[in-house]
Amino acid sequence: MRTLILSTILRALTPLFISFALYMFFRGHNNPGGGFIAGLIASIPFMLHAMVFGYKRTTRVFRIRPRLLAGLGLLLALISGMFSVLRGEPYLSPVWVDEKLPVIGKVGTPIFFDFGVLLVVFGVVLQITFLLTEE
Amino acid sequence: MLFSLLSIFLAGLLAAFFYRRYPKVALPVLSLFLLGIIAYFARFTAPVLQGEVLIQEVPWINALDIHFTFLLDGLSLFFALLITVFGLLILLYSSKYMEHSAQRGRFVSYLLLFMGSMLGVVLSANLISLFVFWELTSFSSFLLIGFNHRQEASRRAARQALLITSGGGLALMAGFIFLEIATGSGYQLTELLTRPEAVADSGLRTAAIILIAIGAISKSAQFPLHFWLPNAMAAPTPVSAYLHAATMVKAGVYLLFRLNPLFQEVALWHHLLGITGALTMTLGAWKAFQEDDLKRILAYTTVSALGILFMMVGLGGEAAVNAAMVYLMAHALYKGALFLAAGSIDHQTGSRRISQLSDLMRKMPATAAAVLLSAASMAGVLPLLGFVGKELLYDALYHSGQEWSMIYLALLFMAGAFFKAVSIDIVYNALIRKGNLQDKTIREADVFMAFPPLLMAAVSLLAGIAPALVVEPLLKWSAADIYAAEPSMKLKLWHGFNRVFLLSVATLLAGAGLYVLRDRLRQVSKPAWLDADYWYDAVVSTTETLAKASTEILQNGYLRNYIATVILAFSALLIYALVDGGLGLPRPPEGLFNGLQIYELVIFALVVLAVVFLFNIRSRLIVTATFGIIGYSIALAYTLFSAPDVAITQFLAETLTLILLILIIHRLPPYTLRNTITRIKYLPVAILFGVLMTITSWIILEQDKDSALQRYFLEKSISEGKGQNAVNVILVDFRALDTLGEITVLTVTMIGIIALLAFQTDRAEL
Amino acid sequence: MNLLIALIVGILFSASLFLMLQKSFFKLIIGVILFGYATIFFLFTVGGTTKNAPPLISPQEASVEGLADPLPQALTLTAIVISIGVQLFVIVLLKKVYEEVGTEDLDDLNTTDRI
Amino acid sequence: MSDILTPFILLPLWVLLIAFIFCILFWKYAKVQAVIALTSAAGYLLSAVWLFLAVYQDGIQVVQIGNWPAPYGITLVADLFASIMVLISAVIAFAIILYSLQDISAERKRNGFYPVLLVMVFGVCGSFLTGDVFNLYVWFEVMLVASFVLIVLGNRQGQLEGSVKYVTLSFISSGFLLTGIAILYKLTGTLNMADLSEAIAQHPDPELINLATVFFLVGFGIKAALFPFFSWLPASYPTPPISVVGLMAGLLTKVGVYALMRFFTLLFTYDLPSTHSLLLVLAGLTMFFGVLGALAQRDFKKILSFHIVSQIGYMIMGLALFTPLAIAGSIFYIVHHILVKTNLFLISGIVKVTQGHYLLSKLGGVYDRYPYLTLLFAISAFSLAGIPPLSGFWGKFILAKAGLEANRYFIVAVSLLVGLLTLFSMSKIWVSVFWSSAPGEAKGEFKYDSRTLFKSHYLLILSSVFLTLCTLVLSFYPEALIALSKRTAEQLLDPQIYIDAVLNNNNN
Repeated sequence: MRTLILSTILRALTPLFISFALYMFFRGHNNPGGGFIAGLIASIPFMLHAMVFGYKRTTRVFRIRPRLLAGLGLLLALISGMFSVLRGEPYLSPVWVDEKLPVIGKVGTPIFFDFGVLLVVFGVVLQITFLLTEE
Repeated sequence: MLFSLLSIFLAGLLAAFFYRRYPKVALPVLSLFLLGIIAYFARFTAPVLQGEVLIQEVPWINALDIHFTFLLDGLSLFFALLITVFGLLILLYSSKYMEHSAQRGRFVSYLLLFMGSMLGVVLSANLISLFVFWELTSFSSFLLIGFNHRQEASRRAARQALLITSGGGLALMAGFIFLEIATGSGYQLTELLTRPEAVADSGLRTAAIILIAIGAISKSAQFPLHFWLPNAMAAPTPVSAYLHAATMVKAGVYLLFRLNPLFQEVALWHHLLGITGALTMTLGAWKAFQEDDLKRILAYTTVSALGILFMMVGLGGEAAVNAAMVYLMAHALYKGALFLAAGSIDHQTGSRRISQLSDLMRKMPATAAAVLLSAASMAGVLPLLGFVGKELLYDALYHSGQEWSMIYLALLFMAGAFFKAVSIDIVYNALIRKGNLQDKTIREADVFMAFPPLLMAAVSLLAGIAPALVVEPLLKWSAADIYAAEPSMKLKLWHGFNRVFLLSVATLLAGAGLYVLRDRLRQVSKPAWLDADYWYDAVVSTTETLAKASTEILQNGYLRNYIATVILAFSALLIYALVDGGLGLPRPPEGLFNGLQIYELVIFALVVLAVVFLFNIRSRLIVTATFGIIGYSIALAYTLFSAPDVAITQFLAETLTLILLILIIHRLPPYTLRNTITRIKYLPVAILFGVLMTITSWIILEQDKDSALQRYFLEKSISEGKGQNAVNVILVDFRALDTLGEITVLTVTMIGIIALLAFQTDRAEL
Repeated sequence: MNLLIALIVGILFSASLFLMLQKSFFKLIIGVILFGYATIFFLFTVGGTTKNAPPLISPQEASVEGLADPLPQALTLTAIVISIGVQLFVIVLLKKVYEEVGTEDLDDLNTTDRI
Repeated sequence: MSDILTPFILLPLWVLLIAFIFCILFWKYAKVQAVIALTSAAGYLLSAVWLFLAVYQDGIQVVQIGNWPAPYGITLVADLFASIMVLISAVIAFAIILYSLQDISAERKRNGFYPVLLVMVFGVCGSFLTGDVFNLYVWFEVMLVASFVLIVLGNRQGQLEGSVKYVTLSFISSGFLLTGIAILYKLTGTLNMADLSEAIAQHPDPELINLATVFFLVGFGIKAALFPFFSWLPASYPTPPISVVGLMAGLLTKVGVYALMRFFTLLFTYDLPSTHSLLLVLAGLTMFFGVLGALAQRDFKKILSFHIVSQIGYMIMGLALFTPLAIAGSIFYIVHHILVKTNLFLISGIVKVTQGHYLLSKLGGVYDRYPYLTLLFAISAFSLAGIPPLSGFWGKFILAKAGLEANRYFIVAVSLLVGLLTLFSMSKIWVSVFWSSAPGEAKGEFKYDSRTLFKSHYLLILSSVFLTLCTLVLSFYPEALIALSKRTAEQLLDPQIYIDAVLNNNNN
């Protein structure tokens, strides 16, 4: 009974947290926020899930291995800096797309870089939580 | 010359692989090879006897002015021939002596390594290349002394010899460097020797002399570092004959000879070497007299003989050097022969204690003949080379007129008497006496073993009878190189009935007397502390005790002591920096509360309260909660000081840490009551550290900051970084590399935690 | 003002060190984390303690005078994240040590230093 | 110009980071990870050689990360010293990865051994190349966290206990560094090392800079294992498997030494008499107490660990003497030490394979049974002890010469004495492990003879042979490295070259 309520709440909360995390992420370049903060916020519902229901149930819901997310995030951050090298500028030089997109704002490699940060934080925190709740 | 050295080293390397497998081929090939080397050096005799000096330069390390410079004059040629000829004889001898050793390949290899190194020492004219070879002789000697490495005594002796000679070597190196600094000669001997005045002017001469003397003393087994040599008798006998009688131990003497022109005007040089030599000579002779083991007797007489050579260098002057040179030759011959003969005796009879030997004249006639002649030469009996040498020694001392010469003479007389007593002992008891070996079947040694000592003894005799023909030509030039003047040596067997001859006769009589009194004199009790080995052991064990004690203090296993050490050392440095820099506290705190708002005080109060709470609680949960309060207060402070990003991050990070702490906290055991004293023992350290950090941060915070970077970031944030949040722009753009490192750290942490939690603990024995 | 901050820094350092010098591994960890806080807080304050002027630039205003120094804030952020990593690691280490060795008393954790 | 130069400096870093990421992506496949690790180690070695050649021929290479001009952005700088260090770290990393293929258990390989090893080298390499003090801190942390993981990987009791000490003291050291960086930033308003060098030289109050100096000295001192900050090293190094210890012994403390040398040649040279005299005292104490620690031990790995401490003293001695020859000596010594010390650890691991122990009292008989192993050990051990003409001798010789030229007789005497004690300690290992008979020999406790040992553990031996060959080249042909070290020392002692390279690189 208790778990049912909790799982319903969590199911409702999850998209909320993720949208909030994305909001924090995209506003990060202009206002307080950014990859690290967003990554932590996004991981909260899953952390709660794992702590309440345990490792097995969470991993059934959450299919992808968190450590893969972390690896991919790192890869994304690494690669986002290489565009400039192709253009003959030093590593990690920002490359921006001229047009502005709605909602997101300007798009450029620093945004990808920050998204890499988000993925790493998200993956790392989840991986640790999952491991700790495994027993 | 470099080529000859390299070929010897190469031969050594090959011998390690092939000698054991193909002894039938390897021995003749090696012998021929060494004959070739001897011939190569012999070829230079003609020009050197004309007074020519040959020099070969091969560049090595330009950056340090270290090169292979080889010099062939009378002195080096003499030694080179000595080394190579003896080397060949020893090789032949040991081919039989070591016949059954499983590691004879290694043995030959080490022997050749030594031979090459020793040749390098005597040929080098660059101090550092000389030093390199010098240390290599020590090292190969280490390998050879420890050849019977399954015996504790061998291992100990080898290590002792290595430590003593290498320790002396380090002093020698320092001395060489001083010489270079003094003269700027780039370590070149040829240049160095021409500039004694530069050495004198530099003020480094005393240090250089002492350091070089320490090197020579350790290598040539002089008192008080002489004890390694008798112990080195643990080596196989051919090694003792070659390294520890004929060649390596003479390296120290060679060095003194070589550098003599540089220092021959200096009183310290004379006194230091003279007194050391005289002491060693007397001590060695006395110790030799005490021994029963043939090899140890020979070892101590070697120590004593080396002392004589040191003493003569110390005496100085052409006559002394001439005498030393002849004596050196005589000693090499008789001592090499005696050692080899001792080895043969040991090999054939199974003993080398004189008290257990007898009848060898009949059982092993060839070896016995070698012993007889060599012992006679050692005793200085007419007409052997030993006699010529001894006469010259007496003569030089008698006529020198130096202040110490009469004392030296008296001591030499004593030492000579002991030598004679020892010789009588060996000849009578081992060769002539009818004793317990009488009825045993003992065979003469193999021809390979009998021939080399006999040859050496024969040369002793030949050279004694006609010294002017056999040895004078080369020795004359060798000696001349030592005193850097025209050769003045004139050798004769017979100088007529003069006082010196009377002295010789008196020595012989005294020796006979000593022999008669032998048993009584040997009973004189010897306290342990008179034994140099005792001191060696004491030094070693003291070092080890000291090491243990200091390590137990420094590395005591208590983490808090380590932390306290680090913090205290840090505090000391910081206090020094504060006091030395005259950094008092900043201006009196009148403006202290300017702009202070209530929030700040609240935060401050929160932190202080939390800290106070931390100090005296027993429950982990409360500690955790208190810790949380501190973390959140700090987050609050960040908010207050215009850092929303930092504040959010701190807040989230703190929360994450707390969750994790709580997740694992319930698994830990309850706190046990702790002793209050251990709890507060370190409180002063903590307070000191806190006070210092307060002062430091206050001083620093009062400083003005250059705000060029601040302005740059704020101004370029929008235009170049396309973002309004300057902090975020710095993180993902201006200093993105930091952030890349940061997320790498996070990823590694993740792997670490996986490793900690998922790993099935490895319980195998580490 | 600066004195107050300096005092906070000093007190934090003191407290962290005191905790580190106890026998309990748990307290050691709290001490280590506090040590990090103290350092990072000091790093932050060298940027100055500007109030109500976060380094958020509005595109309309050209002037950036008076805004807080963003660089120490960025450095602080990086440092916080890095020390979070280390903190997580040591906390799990504590758990593992207790599981494996059965104690969290640091005095029982010194076999590796025995001669 | 910078667009062409970019890959030179970043290539080694990229290679390692990409390899790290791919190891995570192929987490379940230890074999794939091994291939990635070996390939990337080779790639790292090649790129390090390339970087070194570029620096050697064209002078200091600089890249302004993100195209932000110095001192605003982060600058990566490869001068001679940095590129030598990168090169030697690549040599070691390659040898270690080769060794680890046969040394490390499958369970460890499945739990992230390779990625962590690679990322540690990544951190080391970054620390060498960075030209920014805060960035240096970040690299240090990358390296340290990776080394924490490597130390505990395996979860043995000793590993856990050792890691507690290691982690705590490392954390304190990082705290000091961060505080020092904060102070420097407050006093000078910059983080770029070249810019800092100028700012410090012009700073009106050197007394204030002194405060920062203390923080850096202690911070780096802990990392470099100087006296009295070294206790963490002997407590933790002997605990993990040989591949890990070998790498740490070779590289980690040397990063601390590198940082000390960088800071005390580029930044803190405003008050040489006091700072460098202090360093000299610390150097002497470090070498002396380190070697005493080694003498007290009875375990192969512990003896070697204490020798690391002792040898650090020599490197700092060169820095403290602060003459061109002395600094050159330090650089030579670092390179020699990294090769030799790593190799000694590798050999101790091979000895352990034969008899299953590290305790001297339980070992023996290697001399008779494994002549080639004996030869490998002899070369490295007696090189460490300074027997000429092996490489250690040249290092000690140069330092002694420099010390005597500078009239610092006492430190030279200490260094020579410590050399003798090192020989004492090495000969102890030699005598008990190699010469004396093994206690279990009669019972046939040797698992292998020389031939089967090679057959079953050829990678261990090959990597040791590789390092031994490097040592031999250094020994018999030291000319190249000594000349290079001298050039490097001149570069280090003239900070203006570095400053110009970094700050005037903005426009082109």
